[in-house]
Amino acid sequence: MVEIKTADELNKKFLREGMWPTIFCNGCGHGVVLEYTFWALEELGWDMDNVIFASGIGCSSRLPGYINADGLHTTHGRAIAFATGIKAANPDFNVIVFTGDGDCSGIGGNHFIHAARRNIDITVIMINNFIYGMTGGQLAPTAPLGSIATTAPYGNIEHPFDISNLACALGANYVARWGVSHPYQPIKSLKEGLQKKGFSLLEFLAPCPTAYGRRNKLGDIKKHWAWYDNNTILKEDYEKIMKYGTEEEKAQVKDKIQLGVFQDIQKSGFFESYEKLVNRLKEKETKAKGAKK
Amino acid sequence: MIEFKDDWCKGCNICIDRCPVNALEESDRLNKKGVRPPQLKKDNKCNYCRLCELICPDLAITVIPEEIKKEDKKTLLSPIGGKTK
Amino acid sequence: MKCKRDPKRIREVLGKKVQFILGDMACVYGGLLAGVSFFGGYPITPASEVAEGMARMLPRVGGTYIQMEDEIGSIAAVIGATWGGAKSMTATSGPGFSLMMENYGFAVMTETPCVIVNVQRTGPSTGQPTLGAQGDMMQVRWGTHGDFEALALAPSTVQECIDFTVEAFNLSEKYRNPACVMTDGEVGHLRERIIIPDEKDLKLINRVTATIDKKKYIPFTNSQTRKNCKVPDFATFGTGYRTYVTGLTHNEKGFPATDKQPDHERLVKRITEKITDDADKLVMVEKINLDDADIAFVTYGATARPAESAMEIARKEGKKVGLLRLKLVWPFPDKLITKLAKDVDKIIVPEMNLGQIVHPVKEVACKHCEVISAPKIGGEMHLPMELHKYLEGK
Amino acid sequence: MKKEIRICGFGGQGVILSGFIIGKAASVFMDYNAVQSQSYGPEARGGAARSEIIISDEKIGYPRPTGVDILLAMSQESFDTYRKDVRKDTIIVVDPDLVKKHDIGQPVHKVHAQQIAESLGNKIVTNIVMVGAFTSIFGLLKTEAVKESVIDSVPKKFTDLNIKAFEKGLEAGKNAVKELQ
Repeated sequence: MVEIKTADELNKKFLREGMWPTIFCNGCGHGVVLEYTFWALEELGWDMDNVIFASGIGCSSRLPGYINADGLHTTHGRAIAFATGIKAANPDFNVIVFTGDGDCSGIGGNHFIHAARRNIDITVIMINNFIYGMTGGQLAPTAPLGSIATTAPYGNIEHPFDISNLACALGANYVARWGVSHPYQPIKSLKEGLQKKGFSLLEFLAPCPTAYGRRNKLGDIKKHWAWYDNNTILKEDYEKIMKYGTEEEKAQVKDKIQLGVFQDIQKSGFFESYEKLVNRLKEKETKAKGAKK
Repeated sequence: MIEFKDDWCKGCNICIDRCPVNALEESDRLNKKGVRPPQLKKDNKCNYCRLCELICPDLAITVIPEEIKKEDKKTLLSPIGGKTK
Repeated sequence: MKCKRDPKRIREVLGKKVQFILGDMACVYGGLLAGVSFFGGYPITPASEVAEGMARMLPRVGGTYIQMEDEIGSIAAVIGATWGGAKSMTATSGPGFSLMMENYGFAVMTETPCVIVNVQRTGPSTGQPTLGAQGDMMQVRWGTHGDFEALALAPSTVQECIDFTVEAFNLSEKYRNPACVMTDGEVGHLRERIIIPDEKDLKLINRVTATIDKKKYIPFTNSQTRKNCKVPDFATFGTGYRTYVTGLTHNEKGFPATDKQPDHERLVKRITEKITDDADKLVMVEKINLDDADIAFVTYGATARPAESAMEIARKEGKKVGLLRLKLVWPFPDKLITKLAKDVDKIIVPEMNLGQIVHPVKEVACKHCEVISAPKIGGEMHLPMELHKYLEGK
Repeated sequence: MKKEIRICGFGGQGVILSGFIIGKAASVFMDYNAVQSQSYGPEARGGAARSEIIISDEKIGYPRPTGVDILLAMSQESFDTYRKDVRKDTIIVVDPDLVKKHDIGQPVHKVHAQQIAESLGNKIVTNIVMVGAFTSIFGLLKTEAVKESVIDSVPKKFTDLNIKAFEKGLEAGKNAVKELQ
């Protein structure tokens, strides 16, 4: 296989003909996540006939439409449940779910929780832009306190959902959160998550200049992208500062969103366990037959 | 060199903003969306770090280091605004 | 598809040919005989025994059972599994069926074959969980939003729970539309003798999969391999066709075409017409004593049993009473009922609800004869003598 | 011919299983049609449980009993609840240790099912003793067919115990009939 070196070649391989450019707004982070995913898949060298994408409703959920692969664009919040079925029908598939913060942690929260708990062998790429973008900027469960949305015109009073933290608590095998402005760590992390057996979650903080930015004094794309740099911190740095830093330094990073790999464990995935169960039943039956004879 | 697919560009200028050596600028060209896609400055220190290529939300930038010969192939993907043919 | 149907193994797991089993369990047997390899479900009375049976038997025939987090997830996983190449089903009852409506519509729109066993109970809401009723006969037809056609069978006996589950799979695979087995708490919790059909007597229909050249394949259009067939060929995920499947209005290639009126009309007309075109061929009824009947019961499911008893009592008294039992309730046999209405003076429609199927009967019959609804609610079947009273006029 | 059988007791006594065995004996091991239905839900666990079987040589339409030809009761509460529609000619069988107040002005067959089961070492087979008693008292089903059905329906480990219980039940049934004569 010829190794792909440029974005042009990458696009020719992974994009569905005639679909690009995207419907995404100017300055939106979704396309970046898609490209990172392409690079990760390219480096893994997987047969794209065996990579199946599923998505729900929302901006993120339009992504499979741009990918030259089998894709199931489903109902709002249900993509993970659909993906569970796809994987069950053929555990050889690599199943990737693109979802958004509203889709995954709002309407689809329960499906997310249980797929993570069951350790279903799929990769969920959740693009978190703090808002319901496609429907025009309504309040999302991940929206920071005080942020403005069409349905929170006086500022959000609900505490935001930390979905990565939740996934860790549920015992997902791989959990990581990244931004979109620095490519190399996320691509490496995507590779790890995709290869991981069991449930992996990759959360991406992605700017939404139109629905979120304009209402939250971040309408300027550059300013919006810079907000993420100023308000995030690598998990390792955060921990170090919290341990060794001065009070002033601690106060500075206290409210920043941490990025990095939060969990990387090797619990057996659902389908691994299911196979073991099937084999156990087989053995038992063979033994019983032997005893009869 | 850097190749820009003009009609894929939506004009966010993130590439210009993020270039570590400040090698990009808005061009004079107008694409069919009415935005000015970026271009390399005449005088630039581009070191082919590929950051612009990787963070372009619309996959419109391709960085081709001088040592790689560019194949003169047209992309299969036709830019028609996210709609099907 | 990973799991291949192994007839010998299925029979080994099902056991003896003649058994005395629950109606719910019979749906499990029917599913296994049809070759189901994925079941996603959520416990609900009175349908839980279907899930329990599947949990016990599916791993032994190489299939996968997952207890999902709710009914929405169940039907979602079922649809996903179908695209992954499985024959898949779920089972539920009224409240769960209500939750499934969203993705029931998704299955219609994306032309995904799958089977829902609905062991009906009553409502509104949680109603009477342990008791049977025929609460969802209209929900299955009209419950999800938009225009669609339903495929719904109603078994009256435990044996029919097997036969109709197999038939539901056949219809579903043939038309690429979800099909429902509309049984109820009465039949579901009844034990009767069943005879497992021999392999040679099982006529299984499987979806026609895409074989055409990958560049020429069009996923959502008339079949490319069969003439005059509005059912598209199915490209299982992983077979290289790179299909995009969406619940949005899509063009023939499968891509969203949400703002285009002609695309929507073309799509929705095709997915309804593929069934309505065949409606006359699809009639499945049982006719008893109709040749000389003045009064006819039009009935289905559990209610057909007391109706038949009432008819027998009346016949012994010399009354000319007949019975038409709908095995396939949807699509509704319009022409047949119209003809019946011309032949009889009165049609009585007994149902375990306040009147659902009586409406389509009235729609086609009321010009020609009197149509009376004979409802009974509260979780009890009609007593034969209760139905007998309708023969006299109220 | 159509016969309607009702078995009742408290939850956990195996009322449903006995109905299942009788229905299976009639329809799988003999040529009758049979349907068995049961009370379901909370009442089947704590309170009075009920299992009903219809046996007929014709097709069975309405699947619930409209009368009761034989009533078997294994608890006072269930006896009081489910004896309301017995006719004068209904055959009644009770375990007199469990249904102490059974004097209702018509003959009652007394089978000490639980005592017999305990003498066999396990109270759990009380229901099978009742099935045996039913077989000899009612006389509709062949002993062999019911026995086959018992063997087919209980866990393999306990086959012997259940056969013993069944046979003791047969005998107890015969004795109960004699007592009434």
